[in-house]
Amino acid sequence: MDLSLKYQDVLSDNKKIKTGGRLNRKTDLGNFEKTYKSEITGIIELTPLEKLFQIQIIDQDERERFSFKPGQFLMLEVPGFGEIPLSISSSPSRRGVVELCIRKQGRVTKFLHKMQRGASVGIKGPFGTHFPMEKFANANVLLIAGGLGLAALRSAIYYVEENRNMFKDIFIMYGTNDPNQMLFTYQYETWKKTDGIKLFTIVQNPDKKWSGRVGLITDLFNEIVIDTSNTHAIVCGPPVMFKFVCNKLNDLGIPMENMFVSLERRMHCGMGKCCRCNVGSTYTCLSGPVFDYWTVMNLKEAI
Amino acid sequence: MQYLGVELIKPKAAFFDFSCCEGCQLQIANNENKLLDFISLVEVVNFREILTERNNDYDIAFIEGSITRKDEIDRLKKIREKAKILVAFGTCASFGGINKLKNKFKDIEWVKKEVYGNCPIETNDKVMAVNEVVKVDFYIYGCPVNKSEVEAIVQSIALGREFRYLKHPVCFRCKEKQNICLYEMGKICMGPLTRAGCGARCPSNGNSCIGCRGPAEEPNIEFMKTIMIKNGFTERQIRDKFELFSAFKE
Amino acid sequence: MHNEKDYLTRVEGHGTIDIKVRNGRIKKAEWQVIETPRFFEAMMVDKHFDDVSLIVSRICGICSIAHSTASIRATENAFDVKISGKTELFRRILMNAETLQSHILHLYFLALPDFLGEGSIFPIITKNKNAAEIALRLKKIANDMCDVIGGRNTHPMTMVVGGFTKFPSKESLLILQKDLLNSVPDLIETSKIFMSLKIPDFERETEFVSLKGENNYPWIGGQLMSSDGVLKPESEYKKMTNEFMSDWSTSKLAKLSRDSFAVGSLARINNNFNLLHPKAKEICENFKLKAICYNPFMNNIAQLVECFHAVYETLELFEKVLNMDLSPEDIKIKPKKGKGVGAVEAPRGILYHCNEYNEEGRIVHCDFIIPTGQNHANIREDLNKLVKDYSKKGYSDSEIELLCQMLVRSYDPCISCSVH
Amino acid sequence: MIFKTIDKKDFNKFLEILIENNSFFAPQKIAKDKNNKPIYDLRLVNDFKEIDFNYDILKYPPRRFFLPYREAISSFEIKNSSWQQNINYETKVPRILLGLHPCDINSLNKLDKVLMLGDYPSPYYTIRRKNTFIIGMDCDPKPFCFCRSVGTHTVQHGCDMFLIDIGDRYFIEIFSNVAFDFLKKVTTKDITKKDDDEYKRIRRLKAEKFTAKIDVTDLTKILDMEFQSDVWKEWGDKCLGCGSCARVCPTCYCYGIEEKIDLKFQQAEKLKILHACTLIDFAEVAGGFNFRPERHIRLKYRYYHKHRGFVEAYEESLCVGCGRCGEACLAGITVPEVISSIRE
Ligand SMILES: Cc1cc2nc3c(=O)[nH]c(=O)nc-3n(C[C@H](O)[C@H](O)[C@H](O)COP(=O)(O)OP(=O)(O)OC[C@H]3O[C@@H](n4cnc5c(N)ncnc54)[C@H](O)[C@@H]3O)c2cc1C
Ligand code: SF4
Ligand code: SF4
Ligand code: SF4
Repeated sequence: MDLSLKYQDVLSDNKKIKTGGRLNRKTDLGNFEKTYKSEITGIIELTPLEKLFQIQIIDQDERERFSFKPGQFLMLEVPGFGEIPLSISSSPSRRGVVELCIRKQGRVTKFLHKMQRGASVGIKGPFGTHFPMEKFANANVLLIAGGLGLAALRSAIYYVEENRNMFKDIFIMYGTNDPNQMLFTYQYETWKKTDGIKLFTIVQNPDKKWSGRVGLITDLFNEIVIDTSNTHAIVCGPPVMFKFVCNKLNDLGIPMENMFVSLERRMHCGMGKCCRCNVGSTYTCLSGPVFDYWTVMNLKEAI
Repeated sequence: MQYLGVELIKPKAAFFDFSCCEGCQLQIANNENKLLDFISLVEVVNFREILTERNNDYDIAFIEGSITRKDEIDRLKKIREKAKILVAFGTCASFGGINKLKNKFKDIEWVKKEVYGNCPIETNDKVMAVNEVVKVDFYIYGCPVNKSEVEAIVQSIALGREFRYLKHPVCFRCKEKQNICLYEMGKICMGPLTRAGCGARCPSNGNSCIGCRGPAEEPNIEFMKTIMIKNGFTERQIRDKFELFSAFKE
Repeated sequence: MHNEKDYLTRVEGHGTIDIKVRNGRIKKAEWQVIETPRFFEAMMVDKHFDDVSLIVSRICGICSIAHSTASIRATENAFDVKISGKTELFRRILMNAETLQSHILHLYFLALPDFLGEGSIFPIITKNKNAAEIALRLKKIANDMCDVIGGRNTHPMTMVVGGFTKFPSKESLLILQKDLLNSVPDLIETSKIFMSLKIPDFERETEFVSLKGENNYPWIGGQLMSSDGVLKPESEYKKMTNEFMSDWSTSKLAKLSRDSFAVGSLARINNNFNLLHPKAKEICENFKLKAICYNPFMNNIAQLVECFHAVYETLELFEKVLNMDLSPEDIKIKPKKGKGVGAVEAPRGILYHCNEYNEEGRIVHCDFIIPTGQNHANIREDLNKLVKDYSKKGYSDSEIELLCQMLVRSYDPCISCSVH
Repeated sequence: MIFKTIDKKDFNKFLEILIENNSFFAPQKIAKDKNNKPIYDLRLVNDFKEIDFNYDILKYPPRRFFLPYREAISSFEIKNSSWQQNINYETKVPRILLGLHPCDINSLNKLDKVLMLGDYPSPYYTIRRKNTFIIGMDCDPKPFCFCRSVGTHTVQHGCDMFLIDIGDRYFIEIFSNVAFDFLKKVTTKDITKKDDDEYKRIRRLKAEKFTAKIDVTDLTKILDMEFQSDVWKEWGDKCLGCGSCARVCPTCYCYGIEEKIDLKFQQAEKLKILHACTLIDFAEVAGGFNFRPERHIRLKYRYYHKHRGFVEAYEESLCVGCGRCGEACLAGITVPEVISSIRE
């Protein structure tokens, strides 16, 4: 008598169920671990600690299918070193190329800073929630960043630039500790030129060359006049910063539901499997990284 | 050599032995499968146990053994001056190791007499770990060191990346191997306090972890002692385990 | 004064050959042992018997299994513990494995470079990759055996007083058995390599001390014998060693019927020639090695012979253990006041551990006598004669210096061990 | 559901055939503890005689058959500044597991929700899960079992067949078509009124035997209220940060990734290693910042994930009440005690 189990080919069954060609990691088993092989096409040194990497997916088909929304992140793989979450810094409308602003910190990032143009890395994604730009239509928008937070905010800036007519007044506020930590300084002029975008920068510890504002980012609120009844805000930066900024905004009359922040936690997968990114017990990678501030207030451990 | 287009470093390495059993050096010769690859990672310029030529130009000095005599102190200081990176290689170098058991005796004259009778012999009163004499840049724990860990560490140097130790205790790995906990078998074990990275070798072979790799990050020593006592072990037995490699501060 | 550059290389531990030159000619070469003492005998006082073998194994990284085995045997003798046949077989396998690993290390890494005029194994790796690979393969199988049975190739932890904490699985033993069988051609190749080398011509009559085998080649326990006809029980080891100190050595020295004696592979073979495995005897014939051989350089060949013996004996032992139930045994030890001696044949010669315990099973006093310690005096005498003989033959100073080094190395001294 | 009964003699024969034709794991005696009490776990069976039906609890959870402690999830071949990724999702399958208790089967159902049924299903898990045939067995509650409190003491789905010992026969609950087809090859009987009564009697008996329990009423809210409670600090002082609890837990699935390069710099391997939230580096990020720097905070998080976060997401807790973590914890930290200390 033969009672042997038959092997069930789960992978091809899964493929058969799919209709149409569009592959998706969210439902397609076979794509789970696949990382899109990409080439570093350009490297721009922003500060001694941060570099901007331009990265292009090599396979044309994969490249065309790749699209993202502002605030989303991807997982960047450097074989042998690790896979790390990074916010996408470039414009969502620019197809095929992503820009990542990367700070030299640990294993993967230090090696990345040594890598040259032409080398290959892998990307998975995009993952996570995004800044709900559509919701901001016909409203004032505050884009507030501290330090490296500008990396995540930059794609939202591109979005408002490119869809200027969708929004009312737009304010960009950016603060760092030192003037030499300022990122993307070469773009400030272009931003300012876009009709009605107001840019404010501020530093805590000015050097001799600095002629701009000095102080904390919250000081900037003394300078702006907005109709808080119709304003949305995005706040990116270290937790201490967005805690202060959001409370200030709330005092000014903006509901917490209209403020959006991006949280950072340790991550190993981006797909809600490794559990390392839990805030309290909510996945940052699935329910975040973009949360409205009301949700954050209700999360234990978030700030 | 290159990795993903990034040029790698090939450091010159020198091995020096002080008072010890030289078992750690032996581990390097012991990883037969990978030995040839390993020695292509570094240029070995000084390795007394298997090499005659000596070259005093080196980047990394691996110091094996603990320091017990005046001339050893001088020799170590000279090495420190030359080396860019000084590595304490093994438990003896990192903590003093087994050799430090000698320090528990207050009367050094009695010690000499116990071993050498009335013959004169030169020794320092105290056995020291390497960092009690010179600055140490990196530690490789283990009695003996774990070969694959040594390889990973040297490879990290070549890649120019920092090596990170596991921070958790041995138990975590022991459970992964699905061992039956030694406490359940009525034996004492240092696993809950000792730094993992050895693959839980001793408990997996049915013998207690003796803590040769020193403490894990933030070990809960205080409560572990309470647990040991609750499991029926005496203060004396507990001290035996804690002092074996002089790696745990009590 | 102890200078770095003085140390003899490619030996385990620190020793120097002090060369006395008069009128531009080598007059005398003196063996000196300058290793720093670690005082193990003192450290052991008050230690519980559970920890004793783990501590003494740290006397030496190369022969840690021999130290553990001797120590455990001493403790078992002190407590009157009987061990099972299975334990006995596995301990023998481990001793064979350690002998193989240590001898291969010595033959290829430490001795061979001398014969080929190289400074280390590294140039041999590039010039004669085949030899290097053979060496690594043979070492690997020996280390694998120690790993699987002892739990680790250095400082084993499965061996405890009364038996083993864990026996290896049948699957892992079968893999080892297969690897071991496959290593025979490598051994034969090794013997060809050594056949092609010129062993220096030198003899000095001396006394050889070892264990006396009864039915098997001796590894663990039994009577103590010398080639001058002394025979003593294990417990009277002190009468075999008569330890003394001298100003040229931090290690203790030994003597018996003469001023010095030799232990090690050559001593074992000289004293137990008939107990060698037939395959090992064949190798003796090839190299014209007959008992009693007085050429210390032939110790290298004696080691090679023992490698053959180790492999063939282990294969036979594997047949036996594979037919046994390998589940762990219950080990219950009752300590008692008393003293016990354990003598084993470490790769470098006979090793004694003597442990004296109190009622709680803690050490009151102990004593370890290391093979190299017993050899030091003999090495010194040999060097003396070697310089005289070869000066007479008209050899140059540098040639004599190299021969002196080779002579010391052929004893495969384990100096840190001798100055424990 | 389809029920049958089978004579033990026939069932044993059935097993013999299964063992012969498949890779088959069943409870075996693996060691004895200091009181000479045997310890059991699943091991590969080559011969029917090796199975020990007297087992009480499986020492380690069957999770490892689906979610191994460590596995290589992909590898890279490095060529100059480029590389090629190789992924192999297939693993040693199919296989049969015998003797899983309800808690263990329910633990797999919970894992299914995260790893197979939600977004981004894991192929590694799914393939193993779909290719493992599970024969569950009823159990006798031990003093540390509190599965009844979390509703995992019975099986609704998640295995192929489930056995209840009713004297000289087994009462079989058949869950899968494969099991149904297999059983066609041996003699089984339809259930009778008598079997029915016996089944109910045994259920009742079992329900009375539970001694350990936790009260889950409004637990999510109570946990939120007690977030800053000093009770956590007290438990944290005891916790050794060893992660043994997560190692023996049938539902823990957190992991870390470690990448390795071979000594020739030609191959890189990506290893997935199950982690534990009580370990010091669980939430540590680049630069050394640690989101959960203290032991009590990490231990607290373990309870928040299991008894609050998971409940919020799936309306059930991530604990099946098997009590293994409490048994494995040298510090004696058990779920019932922690939960009741929070409720007080
Ligand atoms: C949603 C999100 C967006 C991010 N965007 C950016 C960005 O645009 N630019 C930028 O420079 N950095 C960003 N970070 C932080 C970045 O991920 C870490 O700096 C990076 O993981 C450090 O990796 P490492 O290997 O160099 O450091 P190591 O300290 O060596 O880290 C080892 C591993 O730990 C994990 N890890 C360590 N730190 C973090 C961290 N802060 N966040 C998540 N995982 C971590 C990773 O898996 C990493 O591989 C972002 C993090 C998150 C969660
Ligand atoms: S045996 Fe030791 S290392 Fe293993 S779990 Fe128990 S205490 Fe921890
Ligand atoms: S709760 Fe217990 S088992 Fe878990 S980490 Fe703490 S001490 Fe270890
Ligand atoms: S938390 Fe503890 S009791 Fe709950 S499922 Fe995990 S191990 Fe079992």
